[in-house]
Amino acid sequence: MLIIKDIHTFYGHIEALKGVTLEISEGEIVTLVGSNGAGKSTTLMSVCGISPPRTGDIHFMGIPIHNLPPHKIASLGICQVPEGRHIFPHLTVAENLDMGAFLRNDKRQVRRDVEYVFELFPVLAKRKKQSGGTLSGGEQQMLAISRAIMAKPKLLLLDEPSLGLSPLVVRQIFNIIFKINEDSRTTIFLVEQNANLALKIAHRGYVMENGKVTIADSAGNLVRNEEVKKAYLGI
Amino acid sequence: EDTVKVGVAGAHSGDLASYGLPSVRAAELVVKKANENGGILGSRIELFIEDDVCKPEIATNTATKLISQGVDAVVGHICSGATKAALAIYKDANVICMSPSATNPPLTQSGDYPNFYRTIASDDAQARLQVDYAIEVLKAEKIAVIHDKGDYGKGLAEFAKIFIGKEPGAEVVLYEGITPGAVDYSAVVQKIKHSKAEAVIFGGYHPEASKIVMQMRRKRIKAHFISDDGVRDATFIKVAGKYAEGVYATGPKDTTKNPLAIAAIEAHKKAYGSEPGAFFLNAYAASQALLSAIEKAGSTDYEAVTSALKNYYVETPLGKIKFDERGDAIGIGFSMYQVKNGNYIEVQ
Amino acid sequence: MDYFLELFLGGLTRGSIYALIALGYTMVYGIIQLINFAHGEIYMIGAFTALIVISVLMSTGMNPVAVILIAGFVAVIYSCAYGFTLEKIAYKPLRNAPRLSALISAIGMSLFLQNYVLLAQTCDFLPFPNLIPDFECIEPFAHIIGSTDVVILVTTAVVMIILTILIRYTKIGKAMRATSQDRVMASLMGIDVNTVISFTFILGSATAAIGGVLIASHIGMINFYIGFIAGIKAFVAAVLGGIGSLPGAVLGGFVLGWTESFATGYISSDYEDVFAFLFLVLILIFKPSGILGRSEQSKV
Amino acid sequence: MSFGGLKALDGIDLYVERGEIVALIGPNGAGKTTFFNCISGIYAPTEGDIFIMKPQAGTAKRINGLKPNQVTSKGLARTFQNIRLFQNMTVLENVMMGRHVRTNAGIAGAIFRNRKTRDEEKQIVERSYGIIKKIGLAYYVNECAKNLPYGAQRRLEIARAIATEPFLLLLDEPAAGMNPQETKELDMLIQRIRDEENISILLIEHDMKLVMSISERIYVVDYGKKIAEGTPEEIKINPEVIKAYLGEDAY
Amino acid sequence: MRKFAEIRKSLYVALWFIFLTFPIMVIRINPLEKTVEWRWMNMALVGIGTFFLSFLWRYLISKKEEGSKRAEEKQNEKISKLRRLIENRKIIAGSVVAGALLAAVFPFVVSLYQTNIMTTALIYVMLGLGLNIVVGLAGLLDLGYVAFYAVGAYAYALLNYHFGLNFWMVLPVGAALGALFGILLGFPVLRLRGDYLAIVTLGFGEIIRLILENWNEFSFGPSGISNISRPPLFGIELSVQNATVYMYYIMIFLCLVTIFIVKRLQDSRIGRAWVALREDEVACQAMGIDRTKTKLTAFALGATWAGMGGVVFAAKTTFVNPASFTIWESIIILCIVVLGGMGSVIGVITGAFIIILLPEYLRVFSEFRMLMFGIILVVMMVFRPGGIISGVRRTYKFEGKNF
Ligand SMILES: Nc1ncnc2c1ncn2[C@@H]1O[C@H](COP(=O)(O)OP(=O)(O)OP(=O)(O)O)[C@@H](O)[C@H]1O
Ligand SMILES: Nc1ncnc2c1ncn2[C@@H]1O[C@H](COP(=O)(O)OP(=O)(O)OP(=O)(O)O)[C@@H](O)[C@H]1O
Ligand SMILES: [Mg+2]
Ligand SMILES: [Mg+2]
Repeated sequence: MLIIKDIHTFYGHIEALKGVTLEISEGEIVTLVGSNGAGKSTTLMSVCGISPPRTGDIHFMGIPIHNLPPHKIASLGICQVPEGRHIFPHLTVAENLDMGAFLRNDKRQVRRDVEYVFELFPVLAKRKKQSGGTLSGGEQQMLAISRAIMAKPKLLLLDEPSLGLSPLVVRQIFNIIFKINEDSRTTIFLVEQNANLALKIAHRGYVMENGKVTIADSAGNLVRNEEVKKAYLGI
Repeated sequence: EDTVKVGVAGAHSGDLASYGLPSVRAAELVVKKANENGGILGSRIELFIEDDVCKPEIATNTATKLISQGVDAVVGHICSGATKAALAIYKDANVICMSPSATNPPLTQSGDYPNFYRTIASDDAQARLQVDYAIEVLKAEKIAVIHDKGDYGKGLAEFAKIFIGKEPGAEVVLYEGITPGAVDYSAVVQKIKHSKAEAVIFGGYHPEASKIVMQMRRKRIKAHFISDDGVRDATFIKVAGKYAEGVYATGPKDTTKNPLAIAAIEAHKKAYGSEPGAFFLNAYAASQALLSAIEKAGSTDYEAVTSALKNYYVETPLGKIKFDERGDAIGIGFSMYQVKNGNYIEVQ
Repeated sequence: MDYFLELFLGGLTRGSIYALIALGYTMVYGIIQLINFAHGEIYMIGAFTALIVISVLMSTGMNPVAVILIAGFVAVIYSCAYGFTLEKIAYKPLRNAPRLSALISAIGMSLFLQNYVLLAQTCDFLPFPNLIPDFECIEPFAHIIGSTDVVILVTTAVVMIILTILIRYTKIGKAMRATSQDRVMASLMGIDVNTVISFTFILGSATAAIGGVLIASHIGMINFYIGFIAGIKAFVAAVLGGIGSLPGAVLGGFVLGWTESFATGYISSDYEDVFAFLFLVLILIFKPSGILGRSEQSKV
Repeated sequence: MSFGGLKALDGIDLYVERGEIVALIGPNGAGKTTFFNCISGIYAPTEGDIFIMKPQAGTAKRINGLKPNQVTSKGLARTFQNIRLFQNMTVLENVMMGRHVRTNAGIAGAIFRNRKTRDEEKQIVERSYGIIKKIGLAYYVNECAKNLPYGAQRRLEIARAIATEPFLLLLDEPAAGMNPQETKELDMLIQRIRDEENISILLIEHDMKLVMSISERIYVVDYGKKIAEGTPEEIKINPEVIKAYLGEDAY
Repeated sequence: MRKFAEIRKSLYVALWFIFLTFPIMVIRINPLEKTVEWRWMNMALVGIGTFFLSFLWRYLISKKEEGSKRAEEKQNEKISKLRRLIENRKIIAGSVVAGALLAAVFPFVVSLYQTNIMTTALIYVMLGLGLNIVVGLAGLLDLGYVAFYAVGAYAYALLNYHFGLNFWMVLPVGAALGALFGILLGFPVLRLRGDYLAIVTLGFGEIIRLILENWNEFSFGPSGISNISRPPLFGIELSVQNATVYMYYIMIFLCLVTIFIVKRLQDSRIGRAWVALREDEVACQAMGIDRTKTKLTAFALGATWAGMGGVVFAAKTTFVNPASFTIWESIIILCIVVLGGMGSVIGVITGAFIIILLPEYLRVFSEFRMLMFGIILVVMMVFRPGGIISGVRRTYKFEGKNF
């Protein structure tokens, strides 16, 4: 479904991605782990067209997308929960959710999805009219995830979804990710510091170091990999 | 080949360009004509046109630039402030400067600027005429004095206020400055109405005058409107249209019948395809006076030209003029005009 | 009392003039946080275009009502075209540059457009025909309020309502609000940010053109410099009301108009602008983000 | 403290002893960050008092209502949940900013650069570098803050806070965005700060492993109310905390 | 194929501009005479002009984009080269000596006019450096800077008129008054953010001008104050010619002092606080920095230079009236700071020379002068958004001494 082939991405003169190659098939949950500054977020931003790669190809469902502007890529069905949440600060919670469904035209279904999201996160329902910028850190994170769910993407990119969430909610989030993947066969590309949990729900995983993919394997194998254990699982 | 060098300085860009550009055109027309007739003293006349945006500090640059270029005389500047700043520099270099539009009285009356001349009446002369007319002819007792806060308009208004104060039986019921360029003047107009003034003396230029007159008439205020040379301009009548009817304005005597004036305006129309703007005739006269004085003096020597300016009359669109000791033009009679059927007609 | 009413209505008209221009100002500011210094010039170009069309058509002896409609239409089209081009040339390449650079670019554009019209047309004031006939029904009140005033008032209200609805309830409006708050996230949600920004400029320019035509016929004359002063005042109005807020722009315009009107009426027009600015300072001291502006304090 | 109708903080009592590490935990939106904001002067609490007792001075001082900069000069420093570094300044300069409150060269000093100012400048740079080295950022010392990896940015915030010479350090989710390995390092860092600098620490954190291993006492808040307090062992088994925060199958 | 596409693009651009400029460039109306003039020639000019310009524009834009990529790749290299140049004492000393020599003999090798405009430019260098403290360092957008300039100018004009005080006596007074006004005006408004502050300062600038315009008893209204004395040289009155040259040297001296002080401030504890305040106010407060006080210092210091600049201005022009202190003046000074490069002293100097000298030299183009000035502003900003000398702040680097 998504094929990333040898991409190099730069911030000014810093080469953040030094030839990343990876692949995600339809219906999978794939996770990307790596230490701080490895280039995980950059990979996601390259896929979305915010920091397009200078060289290399990205194909989504057979369409080359590495030269497309972000909104075109979004309209193909890719949605991201970015690092830092990026809530629209002056829109209310409800309006933020509405923005998630910007590209959708099925009004009735959208309304049903809002209900669904509020069921998932009752906290948000209580704060429906509060503006996004005043939510607490965790509430914002929940809103960011909900907003992406509202977009009903074919491929969902999650950048550290558990950041700043309480233990209870973290587990809940992973359940939700699992469920979205099961129910609507949404393909999921998950970047996570909490590698323990991420590898639990993922089918496959990649390990990234210094702008390069170093290990690619099934989730089960990665959990057992000594190197991974030591460096990323904190065991 | 040696040429006679004449500088033209004034606002040629920015918001006051419309007062400066006509003087450039006047000078160009005069010089062109003179050059066609073989120049003066056997040499061609060359123009040096420099913009001062009506700002004193830029005017000093303009002036030093003209001096560096070796001009023999200058037509300009347009605004009194810029003129004052520039004059010190001309004085030091013994260059004569003749303004078509700087009306501030001290320019000639203070004696500080012996090299300064002008072809326009100073503020006090105009104000005198306006006040006398309002009180004696129009029999107005309550007079509102309005100005545009500019150095021309406010200078005039100050004098008008003082003169009215000295007249028994007349009073200034309103003395206000308006902001030039504002989108409308309804509040001031209401205030005029409220003050029950019988006449309004306005010091300033035609754009504001026409806005005020239009709003006054639309609000059905019938007070007389008396203004100055900056308003005695064809544009005013065209812009204010039917509302211009009956408006008074002071100006140099009877230029409309002066064949030189008619010819100058025709020449402008021919060359630039439009009616000339403000102070065009004054600038025309100034250019002519300067050239003729140089010719009479037989050289561009400062002393000689000065004495020629003060001793010989010259025919200009404004009439036959020469200059008095202080540099004011003698022979520019002032009279009152009134708009009748879309034209300024001399009254009195 | 009559005097008060007259000043009140006078202030209202003046205020709605400011408001009409401030609407475009505030909209553009809202989306890219840029003080579009050249907005006043767009308004001036709208008025000039209308005058040119009127002059040309009048000379063919067309029906005056048709002339007015065509002139208004053409003015709007051209203002939009200028607004669009302006954004493409002077602002778009500066999207990621420091904000002050874009401001200087805007100032440069403002100078350019002023002088462009000055050179291509004239420096003189040109009479602008009064397009709006005197209505019979308000003739008895003509000493208080004229028909042009009424038309300006009504237009301001209508434009504000249309724009508010557009921004609140339509898809493009939603896109505009999202773009203004977080451009990166907006594009991740599938919004074409460049199109939205262009659209905003076009919309702002259209209101400026409507303003230009109405205001010019109210004042009765135009020249190349009218945009600058009106632009500054409109900017003040927009800030007073809370920049970025449409009702704020209108309210700010009114408040400014009234302040000036009453200050002139009851004190002196010598210090009219002084009072206007003092009032602005006073309001901003108590409401640092304008009357209707949202508070910018972000959560820590 | 309340926002509109919402009561974000509802009568919380809390104390930190000298040299203690105390954790504040609670579900999302419980009011933890708001509590920090009240202490550090960003909001003024509508009710209640905050007292500090400086190590040297014997008496308690009330500090609510003070401006944030005054609070800092009294000896409380904090970090932010959403990192707030001076993005375009170098790591060294960021830490030097922390020294601002403990130095006092004025305009005259800047212009004439007399002996005292020069010494002070030198001392600022040296002290700052010392802190940077201690925190383990020496490698990045001349790097622009925005180019640092996330984890390093978090540490830099701590370094900057320490530079103000606080006796109490407030840390808002210092481990967020760090992987388990980095969290471990942070754990040690915080303990070192406490031991070597003699600074008490109050921290908010959702990473239970860190909280349980590091803190001596824990407060739990929910809906702006304190629901529990005690040692990590007590908190772990507190049924109310498990229900509201940890979840059934925790630890 | 590529070429063809390019040509087509340009063709579209040309057509668009023909459409765009049609009413204003082609038709000239004269409602007074009720005539309409058609100038088809202009249409052809616009078409051809924009056709070629659009090539140039696209070429430059693509160059710029490429440039920004490549430049940064090479930045390190370049910086180190530059640094080596800068750190080479010989070169520094050489250029300083050359510059000083040039500045010293300048009035004797060029005309009076050149000296005069150079003095004007130097005044603006001083103003630019002052505003740079406020805008470039502290990040406060001040559109009313001219108010303090006016304060200084009128202080000298009035003190000279009433009490005959000379230039040297009033110079410090002007500076002090500038600072005082800076504090008075700054105090109520400095808690406003960005553009709100801009509009309020703009308002203050206008208020000061309007007061000068209207309060005749105090300021002599719009007709201004004339015959202000030029600075005396040991009590000797100089001719205009000599006074101009003298003024030039005074300005050189004042500029050097300004540069010295601004540099020192920039690299001080307070300078750092300004920069930090621009970056993040909340974090700054958490660092114990008093927001109001720090901002106020910047504002007052900036105003001090404006006050001094005003005194010099009045002495140079020998005449002041309110027309010199319009909002355009503030805008020009702002342009100097931004165009030159915010926060960079050399940038501001370059900016002042360009902005002040350019229109003077553009006089050749007479009426196209301001048009070109506008274009140049836009083009400069589009292609060098960081300013001509983009402000490379002197960052504190740790040179790894041993401890
Ligand atoms: N805007 C930027 N400008 C310059 N460099 C950047 C920028 N953003 C990221 N980098 C650099 O690019 C590299 C990769 O960063 P990235 O954010 O992709 O890492 P990450 O794997 O997501 O790390 P983290 O776990 O901290 O989120 C880092 O070295 C970082 O310093
Ligand atoms: N300015 C504000 N206006 C309205 N509500 C606010 C504001 N600031 C905070 N809140 C609300 O107050 C509650 C407490 O917020 P706070 O940020 O203190 O939570 P927290 O405990 O830090 O949560 P988290 O762990 O998610 O960061 C939240 O529900 C939040 O929505
Ligand atoms: Mg990341
Ligand atoms: Mg929090």
